[in-house]
Amino acid sequence: MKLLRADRLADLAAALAAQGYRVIAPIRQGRIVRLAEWRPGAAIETSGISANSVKDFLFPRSEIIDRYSLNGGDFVQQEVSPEAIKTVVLAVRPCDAESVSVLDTVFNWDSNDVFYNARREACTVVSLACVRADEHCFCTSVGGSPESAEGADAVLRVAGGGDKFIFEPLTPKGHALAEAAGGVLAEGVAAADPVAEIPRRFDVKTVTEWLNKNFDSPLWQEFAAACLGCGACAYACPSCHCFDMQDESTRKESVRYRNWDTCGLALFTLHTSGHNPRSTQTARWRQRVMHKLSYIPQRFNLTACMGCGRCSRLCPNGLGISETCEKIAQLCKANHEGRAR
Amino acid sequence: MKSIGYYPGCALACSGIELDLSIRALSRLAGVELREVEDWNCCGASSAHSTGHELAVALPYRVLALAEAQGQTELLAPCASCFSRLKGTLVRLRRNPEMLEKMAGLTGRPCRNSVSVVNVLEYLSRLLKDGLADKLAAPLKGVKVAAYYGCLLSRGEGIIEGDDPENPTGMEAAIRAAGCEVVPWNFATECCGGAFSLAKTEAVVDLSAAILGDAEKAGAQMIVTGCPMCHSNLDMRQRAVNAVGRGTRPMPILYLSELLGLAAGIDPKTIGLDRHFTDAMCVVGRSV
Amino acid sequence: MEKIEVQTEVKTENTREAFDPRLVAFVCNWCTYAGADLAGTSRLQYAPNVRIIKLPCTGRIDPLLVLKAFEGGADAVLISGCHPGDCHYTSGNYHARRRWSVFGKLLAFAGIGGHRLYFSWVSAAEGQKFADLINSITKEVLAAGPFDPINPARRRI
Amino acid sequence: MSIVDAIRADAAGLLQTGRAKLVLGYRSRRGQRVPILLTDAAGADQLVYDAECRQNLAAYLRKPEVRQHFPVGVVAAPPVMRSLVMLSAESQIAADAVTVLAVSENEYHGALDLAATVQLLREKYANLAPNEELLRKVREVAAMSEEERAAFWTEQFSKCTRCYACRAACPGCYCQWCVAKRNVPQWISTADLAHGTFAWNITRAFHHAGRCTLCGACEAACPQGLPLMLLNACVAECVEKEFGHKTGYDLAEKPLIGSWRPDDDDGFVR
Amino acid sequence: MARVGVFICHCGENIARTVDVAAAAAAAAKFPGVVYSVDYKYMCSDPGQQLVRKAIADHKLTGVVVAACSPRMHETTFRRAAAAAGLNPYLLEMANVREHCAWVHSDRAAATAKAIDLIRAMVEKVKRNRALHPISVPVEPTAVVIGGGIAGIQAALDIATGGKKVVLIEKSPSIGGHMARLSETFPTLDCSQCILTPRMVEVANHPNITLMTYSEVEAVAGFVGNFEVTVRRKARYVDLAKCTGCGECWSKCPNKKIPSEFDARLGNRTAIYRVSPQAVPNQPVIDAQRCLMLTKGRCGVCAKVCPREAINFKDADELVKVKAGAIVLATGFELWDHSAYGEYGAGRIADVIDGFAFERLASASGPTSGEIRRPSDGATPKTVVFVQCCGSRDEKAGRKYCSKICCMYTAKHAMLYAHKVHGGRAVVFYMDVRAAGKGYDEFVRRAVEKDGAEYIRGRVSKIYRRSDGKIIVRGADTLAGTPVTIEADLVVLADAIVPRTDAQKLARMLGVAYDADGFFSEAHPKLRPVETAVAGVYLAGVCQGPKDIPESVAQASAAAAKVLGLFARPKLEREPVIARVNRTTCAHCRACINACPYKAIEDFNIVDRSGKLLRVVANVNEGLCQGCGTCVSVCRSKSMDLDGFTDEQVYLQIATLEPEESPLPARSSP
Repeated sequence: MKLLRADRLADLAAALAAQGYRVIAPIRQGRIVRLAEWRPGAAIETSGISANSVKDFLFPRSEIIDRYSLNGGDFVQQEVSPEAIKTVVLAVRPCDAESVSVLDTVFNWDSNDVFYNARREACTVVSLACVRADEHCFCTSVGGSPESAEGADAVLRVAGGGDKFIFEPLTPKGHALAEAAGGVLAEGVAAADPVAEIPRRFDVKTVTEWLNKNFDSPLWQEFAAACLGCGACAYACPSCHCFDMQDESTRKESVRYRNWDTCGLALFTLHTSGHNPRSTQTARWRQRVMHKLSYIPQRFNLTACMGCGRCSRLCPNGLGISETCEKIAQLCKANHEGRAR
Repeated sequence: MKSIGYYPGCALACSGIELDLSIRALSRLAGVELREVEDWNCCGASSAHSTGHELAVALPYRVLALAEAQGQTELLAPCASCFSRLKGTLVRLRRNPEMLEKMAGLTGRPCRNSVSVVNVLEYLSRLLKDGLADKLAAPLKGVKVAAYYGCLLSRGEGIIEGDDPENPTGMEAAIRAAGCEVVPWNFATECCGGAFSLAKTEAVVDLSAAILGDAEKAGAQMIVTGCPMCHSNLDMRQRAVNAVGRGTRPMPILYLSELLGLAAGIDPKTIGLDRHFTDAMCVVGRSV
Repeated sequence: MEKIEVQTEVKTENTREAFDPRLVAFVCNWCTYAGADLAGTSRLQYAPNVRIIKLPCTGRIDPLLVLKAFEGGADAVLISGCHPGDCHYTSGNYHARRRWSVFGKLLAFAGIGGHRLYFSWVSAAEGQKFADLINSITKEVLAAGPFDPINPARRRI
Repeated sequence: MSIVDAIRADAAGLLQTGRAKLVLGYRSRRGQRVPILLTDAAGADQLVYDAECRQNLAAYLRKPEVRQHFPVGVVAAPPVMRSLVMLSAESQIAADAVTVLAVSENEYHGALDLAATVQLLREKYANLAPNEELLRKVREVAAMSEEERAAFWTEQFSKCTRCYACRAACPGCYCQWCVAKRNVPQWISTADLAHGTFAWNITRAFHHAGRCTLCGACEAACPQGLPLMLLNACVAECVEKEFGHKTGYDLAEKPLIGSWRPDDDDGFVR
Repeated sequence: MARVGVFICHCGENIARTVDVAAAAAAAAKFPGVVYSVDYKYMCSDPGQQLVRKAIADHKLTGVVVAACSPRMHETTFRRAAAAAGLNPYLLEMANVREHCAWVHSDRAAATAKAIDLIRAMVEKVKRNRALHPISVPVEPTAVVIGGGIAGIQAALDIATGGKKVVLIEKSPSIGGHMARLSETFPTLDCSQCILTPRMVEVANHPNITLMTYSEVEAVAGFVGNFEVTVRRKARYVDLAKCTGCGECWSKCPNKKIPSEFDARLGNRTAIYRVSPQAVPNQPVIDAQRCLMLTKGRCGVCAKVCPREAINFKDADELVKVKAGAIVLATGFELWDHSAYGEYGAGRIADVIDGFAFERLASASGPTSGEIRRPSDGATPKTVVFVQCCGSRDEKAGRKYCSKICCMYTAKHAMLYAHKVHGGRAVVFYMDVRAAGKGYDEFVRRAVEKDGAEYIRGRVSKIYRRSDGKIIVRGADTLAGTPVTIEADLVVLADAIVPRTDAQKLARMLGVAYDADGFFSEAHPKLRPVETAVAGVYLAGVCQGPKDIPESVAQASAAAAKVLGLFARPKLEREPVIARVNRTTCAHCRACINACPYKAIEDFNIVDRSGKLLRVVANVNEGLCQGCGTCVSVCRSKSMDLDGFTDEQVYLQIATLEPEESPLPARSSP
């Protein structure tokens, strides 16, 4: 089996960079850790979870999807080739790796999104199993686990009480990576350390059932009370994938961006008429929860929440998918007991 | 006001000693400690600025610096001339920081120019406000007084604050508080001849005569002033005025502090009322 | 026509060698625009780098206009109107002055100041002042060099 | 009685007497301090208060779901009190719409109406201690060369994802139609590329000139850790230095941008 | 899709010399949206305009850009041409390629490039221009004149004679103002009342003039053409309809020792009184502070003696609303109170008087029937000292300005004194003698040479009363360089002219600006000297700055002419460049309301059908808005926009100024 000394993670990055990979890894920037391009000398953070997710590199915040140039009076469409830079995303959390499968699905269910697929094709994901978790983690509640390998091309597992990693290639991409890593990875044997204990906060099935039945529940008012309507949770969410298109032009040319957008923002569903079908933050928060745990499950039979807990972690107002789900779960429990009696 | 810095200057040790005595007496009565600036020097008065500009600033500056260094925030300069030199310097330096630096170098004493300078009128009216007024039994009830300011206690932009230089009224409240009556007259701010007392006596005599004359015509029984120079000119020159035939009946010239002292029932001698050239004891019905 | 296009191509190439500053001027209709007219009628020569955008009053000049100009690659922006007290609308320029005092400091703090953002009062009588102003600004900007690529507001390529 | 007990008692009182139909306060969640919106006096014992309470609860007053519960009580530290006064001066809330549960780190001043709040601010909090650390950072940036500053901010803004958490967290950002939403014309590019993020962050800072109370909620809310307070502090400092303007001490306060004095700073004009 | 026409003018050689106009036209032809582009020798000539008109018709142009001289020169010309061709004039813009380009540059290539940029910017702008239509405001053809002095009287008479209605509002019980108090007037020495009284009577009798004396303006609302002035009619306690002015009442009034304001307190009046024998209206008024009946509730003699029962002690103030299209401010002046000068006796010396007091002494109808007697003892002064610039041109006293008329009336006083007191000595202290004006200097010379007034150039440093009653005046003769002391019997101070103390209150009501000294500010010091910056408000007389009678009268007539000009048309056409609010997006922060220099923005309540208040937003009053656009920039949500200079128009202008090859981002983030 392939081993990597814990203190040689950066060397792995260097080796891959040398092989022409753009290496993305969790790196501390000021008071937060972000997934960013690794540069020689930068330390890779293996504890905690990054503020942004793998999504940023498969489906960027702003992406140019069309381009026109002005020829005399009329516009001529230009060829826009998707940017497919050979990239490895190193030491991301299993929940992040899992999220990739959700993105794969939504960007390919009706038509195949060339931009997404090109980036995806060129991207290798190496996850790092969690030996520690914080109070916001809840992957186990949504069918994930701290050691899940889903969506990853290779997994790193902490071993030897944290002094080394086991490098486990899972896909051709993963193996290719191992090749590229070369000498940094040593052959050897080691037993993986126990992974983090993450309590189950709620049963996602129950929650989904409740959601399917309770679009009009008055409780949404209470669930969403503290929401001030920014896009922080959606933009940090590894699986949120809504976008909006905007054109920008100069004297000579014009481009069309695909920008992230979110149901959390009032403008999202605003009609030209001035009418807004989701006129309140309550309706918007409901949409967000419903989309993840009712609509997507119904359509694709998968849960669109990975339980990474980013929303809870960074929401200044204490909202989060888990908070809402826990409330719903308790509610169901109460009702159930009610009926039992 | 528990205590205040005190700068007597030269006059208060000699020609203007009554001012010193009466202020100390009143302060004692009012429970205010006068903390004399240690190692004070001459303010430069009328001679320094005719000698050299920087000297004229440096002398008062040193006094201010000392006061500041000795932890004083307010400095009482009873002598009108000292006051105008000190306050004048203070104001000038406030407007001209470079000068402040220069002075620090010149005297070797840095100074933030933080001390404020108080003149005798301001000081006395504060004493009155702070309770002295209640201690005044008015033995001088109804006495007609001409309030005489002269130049240094009425003029100087930024130096004299809160009073009309052309028509000052700063003294009147205090005089009334002493139970006296203020008579309207014309020469409250006329020049007494000031520092020419010895150099150009005839001028002083002429000017003083006019002041004394107008005061008498206005029906004043005494002239009250705050300035040692005015005092000495008006008090000392009455004989000379008589000599040139412009005499009036003897006109007692009192410091405002003396007047208040009397009103407060302090023994006339303690405040130096018996030290005047022109009999002043008469105002308390006695004579030297 | 060809000639011209060649000209513009060359002119707008912002390399230090052939640097031709682009100066956008937002001016009020009643004083500075008229001042610029006077410069014209007096045939005062000044650098051809300025492009004037006329607004009724400096009061109308929204900070967003300035950001937009920098976004589009202006090397410097000038805002000019009536002298205090002369505003055709009595106080538009006073409003502007306060606005710019704050916005100018903010922009400077964000990296746009010094030789990039200029404010002036030019009256309808000050044709000479206008000409001199444009010349001195152009000179300063020439010395400072192209704002690209450091211009933080610039649309990046 | 401890500060927290006092707040709980007053909150419950307000709700019971109907002086408030809703109380905005803070609760504790997984070690964090987060807002809580109480409509029932029974919940008052969840209320907490300490230095960790960073959200500016005045921001909630723009929410229709909250406005329908006017009058409301708001747990407010001095910066939040000032925001409330600012909102009233800008006619966003009626004088009788809020009762202020005025609190500071070490003192609770009771449930006050806005007028009393102004009184309190003027008497006790006229000069809030400046955040030395912040000012030091401002100096640092100001001391950089222009190129360094430009580079510094380009780097900082490059992290901005335009999620508008800063806007949502700020009580001053009550415009239903934020300039960032405007697209005819598109003043501020919606992409998260340099020009859009610069225009947005600078415009945000400028729009709070004379309105920002330096509560810090925007920076605390930013998921990308942008140093937004540097910009706010730069503006606030200029505003106070040049115009002696301090936000939120006067219910009849005139907007700083939108008023003028003939003797305003003229030094920067050629 | 826009169809823009571009017309580039050679202006003979003026533009063509430095700008390659053909190249510019060719370049413009390539701009998106441009369907027609041409250059021509003289675009402003008839054939040139014809070219524009024809192209508009032939090419169905939706917008026109004329690249020529400054719009200040020919915008109107070309907009008329466009209108003639059926195109809304506001769909035409001018690119200033002469003043801003051809005339200021020599490098032909650079100038041409710039010209093309300027044209491109205007093409982009004009594409977004909206058809605008002049705003017409109905005009109420009634003028309110505030102030019944000579200026107000003149303005009122001129407007009334022009056939329009006038409401003349006067604070005091009679019109006539200060001029009615003068004895004779310089430089002709004709009797003031003889020339003024007929005018006062004419005002009273004029069918077009409504006279409101003893009345004050309480509030002003509205805008040019449509003002609403609220006037407080103070209780007069005398029914003017019944009163015949017989005089029974005041001859019987027991309270006879009230110093008369009209006579500068040198004479007395009763509690029920007539301002002067020539008062208009010539009916009395009761001084409520002094009347025993009104203060103590007993007396009522006047009521008893009045044969017409005109006295009404129950009378009360009433508020009257007047609709007017224009307002003329003629509030006049006051004399500065010299008691602030301690060195001049602080106003305590009876025989130190001001100019008006002397006028009353010299006036045949005055308290001394024209004999010069000093107030203290009624003695005839043998020596009179006149002091000019008392409070004027004195920074310490807070007035740097020259009161302008003092030199002349002091000379007149000296002259009158010489005529009335033979062998008297008149001494005049002056800084400069400013006698510019027809016959003015001759007049002063006469005072000196014929009537022997002694002119001493210098300031007076002290004035006091010696115990023997002499007034001692101490000063300097700066020409001789010697101090002067004069033993006078009477001193006349030429006190500075200052605006009415309540003038600023009125100015604020109207939004009229006033200068540092409190005089009303004219719209332009040279070209609009009788207008204020507020449309429909005009100035007459000293309220705008010190003036003598003929100047006041001239300005009054000028103001009247302006008013008549405004009233000539039933409706008022205004440039449609005004601000508009987007009510959907307005957040009602009221920044614009506070910023608007014209108070043109107000709250607007949006209500539902049932009248329930939904939201409050800002609203622009089209009549008041002057189109500066300050509101647009203070609006954070961009809910305010300015027709003719909309955000979109300016935005596109700026966009066109980018370097041609300025690219858009090629790469996505990150």
